[in-house]
Amino acid sequence: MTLLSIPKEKAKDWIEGICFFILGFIGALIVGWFLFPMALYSEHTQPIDFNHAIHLENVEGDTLTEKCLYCHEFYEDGTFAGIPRIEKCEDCHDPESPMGDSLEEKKFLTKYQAQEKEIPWYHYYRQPPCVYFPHISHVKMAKIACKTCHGDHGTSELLPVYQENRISGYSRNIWGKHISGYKEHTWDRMKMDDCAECHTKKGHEEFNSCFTCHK
Amino acid sequence: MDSVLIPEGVSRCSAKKFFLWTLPWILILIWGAVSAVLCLWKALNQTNMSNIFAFALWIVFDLGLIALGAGAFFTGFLTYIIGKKELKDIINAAVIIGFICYSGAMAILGIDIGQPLRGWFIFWHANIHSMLVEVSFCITCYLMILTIEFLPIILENNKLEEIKPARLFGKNLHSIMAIFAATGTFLSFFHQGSLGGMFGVMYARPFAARGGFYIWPWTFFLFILSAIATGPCFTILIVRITEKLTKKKLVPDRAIQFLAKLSGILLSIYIVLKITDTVSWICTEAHKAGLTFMDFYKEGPYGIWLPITEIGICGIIPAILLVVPKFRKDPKWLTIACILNCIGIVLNRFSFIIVTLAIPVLPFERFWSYLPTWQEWGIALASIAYGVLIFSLAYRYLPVFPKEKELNPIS
Amino acid sequence: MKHEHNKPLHRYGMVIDLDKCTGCGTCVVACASENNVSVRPDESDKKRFISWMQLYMITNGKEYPYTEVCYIPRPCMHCEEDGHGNPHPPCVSVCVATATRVDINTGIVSQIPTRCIGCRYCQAACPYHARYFNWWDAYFPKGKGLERYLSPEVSVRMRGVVEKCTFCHHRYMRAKRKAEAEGRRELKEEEYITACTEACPAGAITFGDLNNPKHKVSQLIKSDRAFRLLERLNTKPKVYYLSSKEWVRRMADNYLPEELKPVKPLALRR
Amino acid sequence: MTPFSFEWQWDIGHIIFFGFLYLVLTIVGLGLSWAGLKTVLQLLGLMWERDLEEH
Repeated sequence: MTLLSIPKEKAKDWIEGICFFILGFIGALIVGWFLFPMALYSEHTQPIDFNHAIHLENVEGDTLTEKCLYCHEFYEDGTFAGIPRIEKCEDCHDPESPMGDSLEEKKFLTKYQAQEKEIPWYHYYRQPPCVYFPHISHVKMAKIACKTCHGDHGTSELLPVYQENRISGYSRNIWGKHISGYKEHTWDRMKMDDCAECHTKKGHEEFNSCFTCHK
Repeated sequence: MDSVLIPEGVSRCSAKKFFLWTLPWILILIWGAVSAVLCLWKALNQTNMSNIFAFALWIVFDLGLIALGAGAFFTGFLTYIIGKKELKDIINAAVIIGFICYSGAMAILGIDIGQPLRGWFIFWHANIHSMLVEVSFCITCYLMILTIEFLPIILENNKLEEIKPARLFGKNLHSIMAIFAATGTFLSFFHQGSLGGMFGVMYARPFAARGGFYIWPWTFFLFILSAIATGPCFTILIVRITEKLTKKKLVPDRAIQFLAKLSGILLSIYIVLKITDTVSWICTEAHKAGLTFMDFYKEGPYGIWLPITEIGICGIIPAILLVVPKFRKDPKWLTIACILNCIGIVLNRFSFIIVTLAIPVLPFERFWSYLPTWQEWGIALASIAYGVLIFSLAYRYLPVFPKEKELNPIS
Repeated sequence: MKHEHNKPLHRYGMVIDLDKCTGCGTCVVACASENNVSVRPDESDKKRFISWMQLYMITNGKEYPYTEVCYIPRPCMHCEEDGHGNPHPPCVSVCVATATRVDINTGIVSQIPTRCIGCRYCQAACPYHARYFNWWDAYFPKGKGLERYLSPEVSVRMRGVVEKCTFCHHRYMRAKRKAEAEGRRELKEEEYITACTEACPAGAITFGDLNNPKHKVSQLIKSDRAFRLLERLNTKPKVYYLSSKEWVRRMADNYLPEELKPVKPLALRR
Repeated sequence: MTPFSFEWQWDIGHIIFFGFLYLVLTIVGLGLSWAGLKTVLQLLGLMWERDLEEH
């Protein structure tokens, strides 16, 4: 007795059943891939639409890393500045003579610089408070390019919308763009496994010791 | 009222009477639920556990329940693998008791850990060198198997049997029970052992530390042996209580006698080994740590009465009662032996948990006392109330005792 | 894990001179403020409080005027063996979720609060009571600005997890960061010391690498006055104590009655 | 933990430990599926038999 011996009057039920299954399957995919991420992440636009590409052209530096370090600098004790404060911007941007006629620059000069107010950036790459990440060990000692972890962020013309996990409060860049956790590039995700993967690949398994990255 | 659910050919008390019987147990369950909510919501400061008594009443209940629940795996092993036919009359009861003990213990553990939401870390980030990981792996898997073993019994219920898929599924599941029983035996064997190992490997705690064989300290083997020696006794005890309450004979004597005899033999071997272990521990581990036997029993209420009661009164005496046929065949002596045996094993677990932590190792550390709060008692006792309820429900609505009809014909 | 059985590169350790210790408690306070240790409205509950560095007071039990007192500050011992010959402390092998390990770079016993599930097995395994459970949510008195004084270098622990002394590991990372900014990989002896070492007004605490014979700690532990707590358990602590008093050294361990020979005064070599 | 996790080590302990865990889970899973599948087949089989009888 095989499935082929299904009587004709039963065949209609089978077709209906299969249709319902396909519909349900597609429905589940829509929920999982689109509706769930929408519900999970809240979206915020940055206070200023910063153009990394233009800045990269105009700062000094021989290599790309050096250019990045012009603004995202290291302090003397080796700590990393992260997103620069407005005094760093003031090195170049003068309220008397703006560098261009961009609206975003005007916004910076009037809204923040004139009032001596820090720009409330959203941090795409801020790790949870239990994580310790020394940029200097990676950039200076291991000579890893910024792109390896941050992707094309440094050459982008527009800032992406900041997405925050409503439950954990962390940026979506940490979990990764794909809700499934799928990873194509080194910069797609910033989870513990990604740190460990790179450490292992580079033959530094001793850095997979817990206290290397946890505090 | 609920007569459609009651198995055919047996008599049960009225629904009202049954409800009145469950009422006190339900009240205890509510007490437990309130405690559980408090502990989960306000954290473990609701208990009297402390940095000194990191394990306390709950772990005693956990280990006690799991040891007493060992009847399930051992009886299952004897029934399905060895093929002891007479045990078919008691296997259902043993499985249900096992299920109750394990699920109750798991529920307590879920509240006992500080971050219950991280419970899955045990599996995902497992440290395979930890005995507790072995315990968790085995208990979780074994609870699954106990559920599978329990399922066909549930599906044999009058009403559920009318549903054809359920009936067929139950029968099919039952037909491959030997596979599950074998897996369960393997799992249960290892976690009973690793529960003992958990304490034996605390090498810096001289009261618990033991030498051993390869990676297993002697407590590993002693815990297995004591569990299989006591588990059947607990099953007998529960059957006895059920018989007393229902005023019926439920299990033929040959099943009970077989288990009792086996229990007696195992208990005798265990007691001999336990005494050997204690003596060798005094001479090696304790001696090396600079401590004499009496140093362990001078703090607070944890006096020398503990080992005397555990090994002597609740070990040697029940072993004799169970081994000598004259006593074993007398229902009164059998019951006393079972009770003593169960108390003995709980005392053994109690000493390993509480006394290990209570006696300070640092010479200048003071002794701290510990008394559980009502929240701790609530959760601990709720596990018993839960067990009574499940077993009562099972007895009322499921054909737990296959020989009940035969032994109690309705005139 | 692969490196677990290898010897760590460095073995940071501590020597506490009990002859110098006055029992002032500065190390305790310095440790708590350095490491964001939560306080409670009632700190007198010593069974459930948190103090990575705990101060014990012991006496020789004699009547006045022969009474002598000694204070023993007790951080985590950062043991090297579990007492059974295995190359990890008693607490590490028992941890279910790999939340505590021996750091291969420093020999420090790490504790990761975000990994800890709060089973407290490690507390049961530690004979020194060096591990503390968070029985309450972290509490920093509100409206008094204490939150603003939290160190960003040490994460604040949540309730339901175990925490312990880390030899101020963040200070090691800080020193390493600075060294790397200067293009060095190795640290100098004085670059990395714990908060208690720095704070001790009597200079009773010395900190350094036991693997480095040039470090002061490696020389101090060879002293006749040196001993460790519960040495018989064979947990090989990396915290050493110095005392010239025989009764103090005796109090550090358990002895069988036949081993209690008359106390022999130790000749002080100064 | 799976062999793809960075915490995984190819040592005897991990292989034995997780080998047994996954083996047990497989046995439980296969056992349940077998019973389920047999039930479904029995149900379908009985149905067809009845249908055939009617024809």
